[in-house]
Amino acid sequence: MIWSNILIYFVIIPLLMLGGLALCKNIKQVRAVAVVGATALMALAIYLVVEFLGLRAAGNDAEMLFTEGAVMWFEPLNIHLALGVDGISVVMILLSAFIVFAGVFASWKMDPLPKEFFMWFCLLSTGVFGFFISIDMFTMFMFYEVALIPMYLLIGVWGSGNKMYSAMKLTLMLMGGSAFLMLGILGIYFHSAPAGQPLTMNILEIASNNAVPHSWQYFLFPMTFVGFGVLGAMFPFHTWSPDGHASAPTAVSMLHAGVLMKLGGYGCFRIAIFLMPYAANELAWIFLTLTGISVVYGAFSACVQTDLKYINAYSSVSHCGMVLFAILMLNTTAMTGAVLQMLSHGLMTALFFALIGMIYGRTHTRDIRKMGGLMQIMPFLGVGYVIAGLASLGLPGLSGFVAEMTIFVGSFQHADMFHRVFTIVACCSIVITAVYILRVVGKLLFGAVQDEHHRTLTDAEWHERLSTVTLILAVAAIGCFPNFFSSIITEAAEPIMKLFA
Amino acid sequence: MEFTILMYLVPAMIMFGCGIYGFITRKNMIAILISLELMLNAVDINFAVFNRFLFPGQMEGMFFSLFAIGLAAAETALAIAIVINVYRAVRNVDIRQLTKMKF
Amino acid sequence: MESLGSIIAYFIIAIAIIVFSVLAVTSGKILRAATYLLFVLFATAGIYFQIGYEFLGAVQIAVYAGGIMVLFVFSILLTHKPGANAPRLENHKLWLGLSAAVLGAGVCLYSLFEYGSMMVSRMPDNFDINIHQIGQALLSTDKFGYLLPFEAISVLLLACIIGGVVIARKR
Amino acid sequence: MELSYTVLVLIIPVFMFLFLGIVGVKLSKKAAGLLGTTAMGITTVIAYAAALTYFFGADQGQVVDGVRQQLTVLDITWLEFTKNLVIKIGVLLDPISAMMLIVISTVSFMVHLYSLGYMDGEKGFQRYYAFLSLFTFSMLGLVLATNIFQMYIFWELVGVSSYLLIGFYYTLPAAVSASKKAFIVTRFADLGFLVGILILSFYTDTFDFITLTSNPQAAISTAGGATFLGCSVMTWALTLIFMGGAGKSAMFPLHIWLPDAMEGPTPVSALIHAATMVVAGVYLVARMFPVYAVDATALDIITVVGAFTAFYAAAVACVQSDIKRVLAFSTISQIAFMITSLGVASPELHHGVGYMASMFHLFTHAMFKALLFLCAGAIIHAVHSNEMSAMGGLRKYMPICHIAFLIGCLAISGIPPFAGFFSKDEILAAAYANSPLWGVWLSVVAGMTAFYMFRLYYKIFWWNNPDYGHHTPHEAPMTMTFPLIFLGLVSIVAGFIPFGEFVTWNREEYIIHLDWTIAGTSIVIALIGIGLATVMYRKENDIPERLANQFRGLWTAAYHRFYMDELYQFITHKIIFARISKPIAWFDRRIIDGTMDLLANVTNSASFAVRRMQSGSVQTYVWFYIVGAVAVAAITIICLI
Repeated sequence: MIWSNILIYFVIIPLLMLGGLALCKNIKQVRAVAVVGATALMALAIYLVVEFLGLRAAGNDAEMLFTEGAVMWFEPLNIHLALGVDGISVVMILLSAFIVFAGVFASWKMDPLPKEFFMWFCLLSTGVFGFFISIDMFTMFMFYEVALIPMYLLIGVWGSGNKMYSAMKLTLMLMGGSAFLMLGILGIYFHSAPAGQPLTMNILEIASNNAVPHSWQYFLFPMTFVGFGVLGAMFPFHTWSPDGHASAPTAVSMLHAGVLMKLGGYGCFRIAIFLMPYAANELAWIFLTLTGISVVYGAFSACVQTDLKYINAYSSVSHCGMVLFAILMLNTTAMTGAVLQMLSHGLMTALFFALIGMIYGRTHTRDIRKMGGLMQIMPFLGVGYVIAGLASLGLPGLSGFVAEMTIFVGSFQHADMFHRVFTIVACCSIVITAVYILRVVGKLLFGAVQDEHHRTLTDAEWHERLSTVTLILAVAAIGCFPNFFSSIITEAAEPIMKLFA
Repeated sequence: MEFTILMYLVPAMIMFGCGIYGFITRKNMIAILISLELMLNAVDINFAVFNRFLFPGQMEGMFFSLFAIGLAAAETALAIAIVINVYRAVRNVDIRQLTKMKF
Repeated sequence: MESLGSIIAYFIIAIAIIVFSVLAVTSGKILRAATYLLFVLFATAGIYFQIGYEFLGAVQIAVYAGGIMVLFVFSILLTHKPGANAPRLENHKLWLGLSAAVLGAGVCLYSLFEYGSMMVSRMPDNFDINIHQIGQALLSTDKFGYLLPFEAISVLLLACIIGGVVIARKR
Repeated sequence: MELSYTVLVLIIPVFMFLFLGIVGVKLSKKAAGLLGTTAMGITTVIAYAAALTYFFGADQGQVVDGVRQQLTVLDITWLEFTKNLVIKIGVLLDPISAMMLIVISTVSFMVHLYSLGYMDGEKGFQRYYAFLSLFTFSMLGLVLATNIFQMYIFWELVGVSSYLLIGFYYTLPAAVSASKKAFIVTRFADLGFLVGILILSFYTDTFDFITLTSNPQAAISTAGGATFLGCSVMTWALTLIFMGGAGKSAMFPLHIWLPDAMEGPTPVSALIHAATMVVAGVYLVARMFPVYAVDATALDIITVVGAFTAFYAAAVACVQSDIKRVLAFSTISQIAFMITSLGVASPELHHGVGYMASMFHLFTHAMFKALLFLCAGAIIHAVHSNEMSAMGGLRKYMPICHIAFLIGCLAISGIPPFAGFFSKDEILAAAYANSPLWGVWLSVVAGMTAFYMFRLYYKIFWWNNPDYGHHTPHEAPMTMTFPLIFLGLVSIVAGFIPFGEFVTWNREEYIIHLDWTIAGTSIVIALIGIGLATVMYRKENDIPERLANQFRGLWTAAYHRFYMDELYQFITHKIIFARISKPIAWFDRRIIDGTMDLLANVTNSASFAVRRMQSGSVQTYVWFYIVGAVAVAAITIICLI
């Protein structure tokens, strides 16, 4: 019975929240429902981690755990609601829960239409969690779409600036990616089993059958990789990201950069690479080149931007490029690094966007040329911003360092010279990152106060502090105790990367 | 001279052609309705004529015409109600003016 | 060989149909167009009488010429100033209409004459259909009975009446 | 192991950092300062205990067969990359780390104490102490590192502490840009360090110092003579790692951040930018020395870079007018001495004495340079300016400071019996042993050192008596003078430590013999330098002015530090920003994004084009319908024919 599976509740809770919100009468009830739901999700995620580690410690070394209770959805195409998690999904779920929690507090004073905002927000969360818990390709794809669509309204209605354009652009580009993805998934499905056996959508079964013909893999691998790569902001399909993030409201930026972009990396790995190892090995160099460009290119672009959100969006391009880059290295350490980078980037970008949202909410500008000396006026936000910046440029003790170093060391272990040279190219980004981060920090927080009107502004309120502190603690936790996370991930990545050994 | 089926079909055909022409060219809603009636009528004739000439022992064609006449009455009544209503709203029955619900 | 009277009647009917159809769709004055339509309807009824469907012809006159035309005339009078001329046709509209009508008619006529070997068959004589049979058929539930469509039509008419009232009612 | 309490020197400062950082603002300034200083005092005691136990304590396996052992006191797995590549956080005690423990804790404690007076009344006093604790933690972690990656971690952390402390006066644009510059330049160098680590670990499959250094030949043979662009990969790896060290230690051409870093509070300059952090590069090379020793090319590169920097920095120091800048360039020059000394210290020559000399100089330099900086701080505190033109004749107003400064100057110039003499003499001996060229070169630089230091001394304490008005300079408070006195005493006696008994490249004992020909020459050269300075600067006169006019071009170039900053400015702004970043941003907006927008626009105009078909006019639809039906009919007919 599926109800006995703890994973299903990651989808049920957001849906219940959705229902609860629909009944709400005023902002107080809306907040109460959102906080209760987000807290429940976080508690459930932590419980899941504990349970997962317990099972692993007890010697359960199946590739996926919590797989009981698959429900048939659509017989002709053999689509199931099949659940299951491995170490990688578990940490991604934990990440999502954290960001949803922080996101709720970051959008505490959402205006207008708070109820509707939170409803879409819940739907988005449903999609995100559903994606991570599914092991059925089609169900994954469905949840993927569920997560994408609310974005259009969230940006289009609650955004700022050129929001209609951005919302449209974001949705259309991601939908374009989905089209590739759909083709890829169907292609895989129709080659999912050796001749004569029933076809399947279940990822584990497809992987163990390993029946996709090599000639087809050459075609389907780019399809799926690009399809997910669009969401992972792979060069040259990244341009939705700067515009989209710049226009999105705070919590949406957080969730989008923090979790949604991770769906791209996760999908690339879970579907493209896991199911088509042959083509992954053969074609990796093309995408390595593209992602390597992403890494450096995004960082250079960020150097000359003047809008805070644009800077972060380009830095996301760079950091997410690093994720895909590491995935394509096809070894355990780099893969672990990629997942750590997803975690780290998710948390610190969410932190960044939260802080930018709070600053923007006060100064009503995001142009760094018009701000300065904010550290004197809002020390809490300033310190938070500096910490986020330091995490982003890879300060040891915060998450960015751990992730980047794992990626670099892992990538450099590759036997091929080409890969190692590209690793060095990617390493260069740490310097450029320092340049743009310090440039912003210097202009925005330090120096003299640019605009005398800013002197009257106030520092963070309690809900903003809570949101910020939650994320900072998470960032520091990964940074200080990386081996806890790294071992969970490594243990999940190892069996998959055996395909390439 | 004998009456052949063709002799009835050709006028019906012309009536139908006129209906098409009228429907496409007229701008007055009532005129369009009139064109519509012409087309309906042409079809009715065809039903009756085919029945009479090819299956004289049966009555399906005739009944079809019969019901079609009934339907035409209903349709016209409703259409005219709409026309009058539209006229009340915009003081006009010219279809070029009725673009409120376009796009 | 038909009687001369019926031949003359046929030609009058055929010519009336053709001429008044054309006039009904080309006339600039809407009231005249309605009148031409009335003539076409009468002519149609004539065809029904000629081929022996007296009941159908009667219905045609009663419903169409009697009922529908009255509606037309009333609505025209309600919505038009007397004597108003329809605006001149734009050229492209004219060509649009003509092309569709001529093309349609052309294809139909071509196929009528090309495959019309059975089309030239005579009117069968063995024909006796009376009002009694029609009445039986209309209200029977047998194989060739029409009770269901009959009732359906009556419900439809009722719905139409209600609908008409609702739509046209003053708010 | 008994020495495991050493780990406390890491835990106390990091706890202090978190405590002061989080709840510091709630504390009063005095409480925060005293708390920080007390904690630092305890740390110092523990550090001394650990170091002294290591050197002199009862046998705990420190010395086996006359060789001091490297003791891994603690090693916790922090992050596991692969089975062998593991980052551990641990504590490694060996002669150099024990020596560094003493240096860092001493200077740091002095600076903590000194800052109580110097930073009194500053805004953000608590923050200052939090950052100092962070720095102390990072620096101690760096020297105690058991593996190269741990070193890299703390390497980054000291970089950040340095960034935060340089930018302490964050409202001043100069401080902000200086801190930014410091971070980015060292970050760039760290890139080299990181890549070097990657290459090294790829071929040796370990990060661990002991494994690396105990059998460096094995590493070289694993690399199997692999080459890249004509050099062996080991040379690449070692040179890149040295690049990291060169960045932190401000070697030419990565030195440009250090003079600007003087925008930070003066005690910070004394702690970070004179005594401890900037010698991290020297320490790194020393730590890896057995590996460097088998790669002659890498050592040659180190020697050349060090020797050139020593001369360059000394030349620039001769004409600067900001006293902290003079000290900064002097620091660069002195660190370059240490680097050169390591470079010329091949084990075959003279028992690898260069290594010992380098460490010795590191030790003495830390003491007297900290002393000089703290004096400079006291002077700046008194006259509220960094410029020499605002000073003069201060010996009457600040006697303690005067004496302390003089001791520092004598020490750095290499006059016996002050500390600098002994260590510098060993460096010169090592250089002469390697090649007379380096020996003569360094001797000349030593002379220049004596000259510019005494120029500084005379300009501050003699020269003329400007009118200080009612704002008469006065001696600093006790918290500030005590460190001066203490460090002055250390600077006098430190030279007599038999350093060779403690620190040598192979950790065996080595008895220092003074080579009096070299020592004598260097004393003479130093005296010439001092004499020249005395002639030119003791009394106010126009000799310097005339000389400057005589060599106007040279003087201007040196004053502008040979335009290195302008060069960097040009490269970063005109080339990287204007020629790379801007075009990339443009390319992104116009070409990449333009392509996406173009796609959208094409779709849009296409739909506008077909929109006319969906006119909403039923009559047009009917026409299409009829024509379509006719077409179908026509096709059917044609097919039937």
